[in-house]
Amino acid sequence: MGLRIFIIRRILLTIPTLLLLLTMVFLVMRVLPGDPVALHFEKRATPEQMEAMRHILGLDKPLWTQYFDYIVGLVDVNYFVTHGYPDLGKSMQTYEEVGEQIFSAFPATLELAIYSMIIASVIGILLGVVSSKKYNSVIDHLIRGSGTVTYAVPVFFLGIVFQLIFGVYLHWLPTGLRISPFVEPPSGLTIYLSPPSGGFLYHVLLSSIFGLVVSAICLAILKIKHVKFGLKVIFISIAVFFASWIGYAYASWYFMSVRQLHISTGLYTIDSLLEGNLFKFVESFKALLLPSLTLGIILSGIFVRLTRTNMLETLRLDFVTAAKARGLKESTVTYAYALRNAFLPILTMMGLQFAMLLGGAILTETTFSWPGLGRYIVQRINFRDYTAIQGAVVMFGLFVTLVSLIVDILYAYFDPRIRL
Amino acid sequence: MVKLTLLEIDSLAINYPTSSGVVRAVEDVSFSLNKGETLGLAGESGSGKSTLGLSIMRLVPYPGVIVNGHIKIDETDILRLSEQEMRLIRGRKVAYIFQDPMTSLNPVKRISAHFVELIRTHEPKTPNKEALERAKTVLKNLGILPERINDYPHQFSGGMRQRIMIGLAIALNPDLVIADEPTTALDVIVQAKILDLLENLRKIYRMALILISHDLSIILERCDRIIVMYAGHMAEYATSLELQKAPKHPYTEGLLRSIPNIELSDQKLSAIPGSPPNMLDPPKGCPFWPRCPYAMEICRVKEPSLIDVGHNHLVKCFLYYKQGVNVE
Amino acid sequence: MSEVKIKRSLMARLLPSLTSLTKKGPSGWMVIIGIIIVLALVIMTAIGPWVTPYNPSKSNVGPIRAPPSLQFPMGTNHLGQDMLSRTLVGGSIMLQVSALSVIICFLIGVPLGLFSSYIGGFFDSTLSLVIDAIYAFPGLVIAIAIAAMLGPGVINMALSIAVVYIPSYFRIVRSQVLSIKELTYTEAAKAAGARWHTILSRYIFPNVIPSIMTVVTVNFADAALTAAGLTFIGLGVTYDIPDWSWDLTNGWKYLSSRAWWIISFPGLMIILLALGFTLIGEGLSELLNPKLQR
Amino acid sequence: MLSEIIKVEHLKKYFPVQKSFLEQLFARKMSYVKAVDDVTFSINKGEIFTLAGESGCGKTTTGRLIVRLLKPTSGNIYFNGPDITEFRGEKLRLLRRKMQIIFQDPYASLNPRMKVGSAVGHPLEIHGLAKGEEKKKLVLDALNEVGLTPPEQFFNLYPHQLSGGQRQRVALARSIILKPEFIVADEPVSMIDVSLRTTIIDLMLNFRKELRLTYLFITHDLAIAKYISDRIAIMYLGKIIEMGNKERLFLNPAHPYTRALLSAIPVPDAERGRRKIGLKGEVPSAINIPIGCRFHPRCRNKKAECTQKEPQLIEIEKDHQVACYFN
Repeated sequence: MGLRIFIIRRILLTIPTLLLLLTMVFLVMRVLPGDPVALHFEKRATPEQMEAMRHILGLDKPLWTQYFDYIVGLVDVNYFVTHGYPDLGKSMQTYEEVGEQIFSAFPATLELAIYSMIIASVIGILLGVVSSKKYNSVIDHLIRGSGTVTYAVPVFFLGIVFQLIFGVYLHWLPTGLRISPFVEPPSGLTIYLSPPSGGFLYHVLLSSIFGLVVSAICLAILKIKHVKFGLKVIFISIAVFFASWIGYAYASWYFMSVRQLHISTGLYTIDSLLEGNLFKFVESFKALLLPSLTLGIILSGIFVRLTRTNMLETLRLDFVTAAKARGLKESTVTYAYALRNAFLPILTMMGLQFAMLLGGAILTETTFSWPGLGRYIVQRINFRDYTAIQGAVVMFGLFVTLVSLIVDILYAYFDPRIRL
Repeated sequence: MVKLTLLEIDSLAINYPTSSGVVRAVEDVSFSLNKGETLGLAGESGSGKSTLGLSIMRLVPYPGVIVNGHIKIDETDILRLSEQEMRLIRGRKVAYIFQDPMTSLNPVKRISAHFVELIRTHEPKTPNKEALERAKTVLKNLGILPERINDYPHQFSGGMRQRIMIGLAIALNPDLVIADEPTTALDVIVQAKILDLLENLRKIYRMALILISHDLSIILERCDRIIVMYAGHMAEYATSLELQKAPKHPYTEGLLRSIPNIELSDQKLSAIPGSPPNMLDPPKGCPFWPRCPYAMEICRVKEPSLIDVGHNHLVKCFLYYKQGVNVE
Repeated sequence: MSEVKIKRSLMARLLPSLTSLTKKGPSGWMVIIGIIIVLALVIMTAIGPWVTPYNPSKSNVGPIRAPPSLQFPMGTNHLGQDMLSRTLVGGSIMLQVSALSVIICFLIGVPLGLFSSYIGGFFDSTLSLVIDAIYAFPGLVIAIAIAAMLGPGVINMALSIAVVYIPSYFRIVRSQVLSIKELTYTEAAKAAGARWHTILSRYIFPNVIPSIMTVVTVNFADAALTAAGLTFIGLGVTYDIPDWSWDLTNGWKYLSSRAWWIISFPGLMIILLALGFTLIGEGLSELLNPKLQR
Repeated sequence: MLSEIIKVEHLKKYFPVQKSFLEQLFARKMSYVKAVDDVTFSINKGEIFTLAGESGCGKTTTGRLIVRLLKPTSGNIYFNGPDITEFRGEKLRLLRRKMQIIFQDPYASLNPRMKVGSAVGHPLEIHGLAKGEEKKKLVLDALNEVGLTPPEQFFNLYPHQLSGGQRQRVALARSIILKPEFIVADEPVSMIDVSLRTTIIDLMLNFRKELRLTYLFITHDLAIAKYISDRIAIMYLGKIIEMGNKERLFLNPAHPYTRALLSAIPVPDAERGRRKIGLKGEVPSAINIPIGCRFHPRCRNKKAECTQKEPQLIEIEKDHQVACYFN
């Protein structure tokens, strides 16, 4: 009950946060000294050419209008639905849609981020727990020391070393790209729907039956949750009926015209599994291994320290001693009591570290020629392509905001105290 | 009536090695406790009373180590038990109640989980449902609505949480309950309620109780026997009546004279001069001599040992040595 | 004259506190080792130009990409420059950039945090919101965006890094001030009639310094790493002056030639520099963590 | 009366329930913690007046309001005649020389980065009263008076080198160095070891005589209150429910809450088992104070009017007032 209200409130809170974020990006890119167009051409263009460029990009409009266009472009749902990506303007270099380029680069970054996060948290939390349990022993000092060293290693240096060892010398693993250029990228799951039978009436009938079923399920759920039967419930069930009816009708019409359903995540390891192609899975996994290990190991240092400190603090709390005094098993005390509580601040920090991970991802992607958002931004910097840079920065911002939203909801889920 | 010894502690010593030196938190403590008896451990902060209490559970906090002595529960020396065997004593034979009820329950677990976990750890064959029922009965005895068993700790007030802690302590009907300042964090009215509850339950379940407190009034009111601790040492050990009527150790004497009594008017209080010793650098000889009005030459040089002044009244003070003691 | 006095009293204060660190267990040793590493690197960079065997910027002093030998103990790079000479002096830009950015951060973040939290109210809430938003943002992305706008150069690099880390200072100062404000000694000063600036300067600020120190050291490490990262993606100093990250980047470009020495030595130097500061920072934060003290 | 040094009239302090900045934007309405809810009393010159009650009853907040560390929501505070509620700037600073406060926690009330000497001397510096050697002499005198002897030895120590009792003495020295007329002592001994409490209390009693000080003593410990004070007020949920001369109040407690409170206090006596008067339930939250008498949900002998109208303090004998319909 409390959790739901918390989630709704937290989601509402992201709106001002996002607005703030977008404004700040706008301020940095437009208000900071330095004219993007002049910087882009690096004095190699005539004033007329530059003026024309400004006109194409809308930079000749007043600042307020630019700001308005920029925000509207981002929240334009219609544009998003028809194009499949938001309106982030046109690239100064290629005159292509920045949104499209970014959306095609993003899954690569997401995949890298997810895998390295998993590696970092598994290594970090495991070693952190061990270290705190063996406080002030040789093991503790070793773990702590290696964690500190990891923190001091530039991520691209580790990447280069990995490339040198596993790629150049040993030839075990690929040192770049998401999948070998000779292999077709995995396509994901494709479901071929049987050609539609029956006529118009058939569809109407089918969709209304579907609507009835859904609203019946909805009523049953309300009944289980002890909601009193009244006008509100009737209204809800009617709304549900119409919604599912229209939805089903639309879907069946859509599938009739498409006749195949395509499910693809953009994450090669998952798509290849969906496709059922183990070879592609192995290939993409091998390509992913070095970059995600690089990033994961670098980040694990922070996780070790975080886990260790929080565990040490928690292990001293009364309820841990109290649990021991009740004769609970050592493992129960460590994991269900200490780690479960120490995990909450770790979770918060994980959210913040995610931002750091994305920073590291830029360097890792550059090192491994990983075609993600990070490499995109670096390439565009070389062309001084400011619309693209701005778009990529916004995308990073959205991603971070989403992650922090998820983290906060998870936090509330794990900590009963916050749901007050 | 046959008195059965439940707990026997013999020349116990506990050290905390720190980076700035060794703190001798508990030194040369010996006493025994019979079944069903109540014993009070009185002392100021840093007197080692909590360390002593925790050592009976073998839970002396890091970096403390028991360097000497025996702790016997029902004739078994618990210092020789394996961690696994010791675990089965904690909570089942000896239970512990902590000072701060706000922090001694796991904030992310429901009350029911605390109970079920405890019961099923010690009686693994108990089905979940039965454990839950037993927990509800315990709550009812504590004056808490059994429906609230599915609440989280933060939904209870301090007094209620301390009741729950007591419930967890008595749930398996242990032989000994150690209550470490169980009411210090609570207001007086709640304090009285909690202490009454503890006393009643103790009588019903026939448990022995060790009550640790800095407040001598509480201990005098509630305990049969008292140990007064000073700087890790047992200064005095006596029945509460005798301790109040005829305190032997100068520290006990001073302590009793510095406690205000609400029942008396025009009471004259006097303080013990000086302050408790720095445990990293305690005075040589008797730790109390710098504050003692009767300090003699010998007190600065030699540490007195516990002597019996009759009726199992023990005191660690040179004033009660029969003949002169040789100064080495 | 007074300067000498100040110096003397500083030394008198620092030396005993350094020796007392050795008694504080591993955390104290971490701080000491960190200080030694950092000092050694700073001294090496400072006296480097006088002790290099070759001119670090001169090409073709030896064969191209020669492996380590007696003549070139760290080998040569693709331009035939001596790696040992370059390594000896290559820290100057990173040190400059990180020191500069730390100074900027300190000068902006600390006063901002002090005043904002002491004043409180709407100003504080709004500012914290903005700062938190920057803090939650990927630091390198901000640094890249700003560095891309400002163009290359030591000062620009320092500025773009500073923007990333000002929030850390602000946040730590703010949280410290808020907790110190709760302690009654500031109230006692207020009750004694002290003016707000007296309270800030004599009661609050001196107690914030220790936590700022940990941020400063961690910030040094982060700034050095960020500077290296910026150079790596081409936003650093663009002309060829001896610089560890520049050399590392070049080594990477010729990775397939298996010239491990071109990347290893500059890379290890960067690690050493960041490690020195991290050790100090981590040691200090453990020593100062009130939850771990008993 | 001229001999009144402090007079407090209808003092109220409501704290808004803290919410984060963004939460405030979505909050439906503000709720308040009514920490002090209409308190009226006066303290005579030279007397020790005690505010006693359980935690959260508003006694500390009242003390802080009087020394103007907090701003009252409404009500008036008079000090030596004039209304000081609205004092600010220089006027307030001058007032602060006359009234001081001692805090509960001796570990938090001294700046860890200030040596004992400068901590005690700082008030003199703030008000520009003494400098250099003169200041040092005054500080040494003050340290001497609080029993930190030899004072020269303590002058250059940092607080962390002192014990709790010694720190509280330093705080005491700091509070008397300006020669104030009135001191609020907020639980000054509750965090000090039992064997040292009496020393601090005795020092306070000495200063009353020597410096003709007046104290507002705040405590949860009625046994200490009985030992030290002349008059006592018992607070419950932000309001005084019983007030009067010490002897009368302890001999003849009239409010059911006072009776329960008194019976609950442990007595250093092993012989007699005392009967404790239990109270049902717990103190309600100060956000939602019960209507009528705020004690009625826990009272054994409440009647209809208790749940409707709040009883006011009425005199039941000379210098003894109770807010209860049963007297």
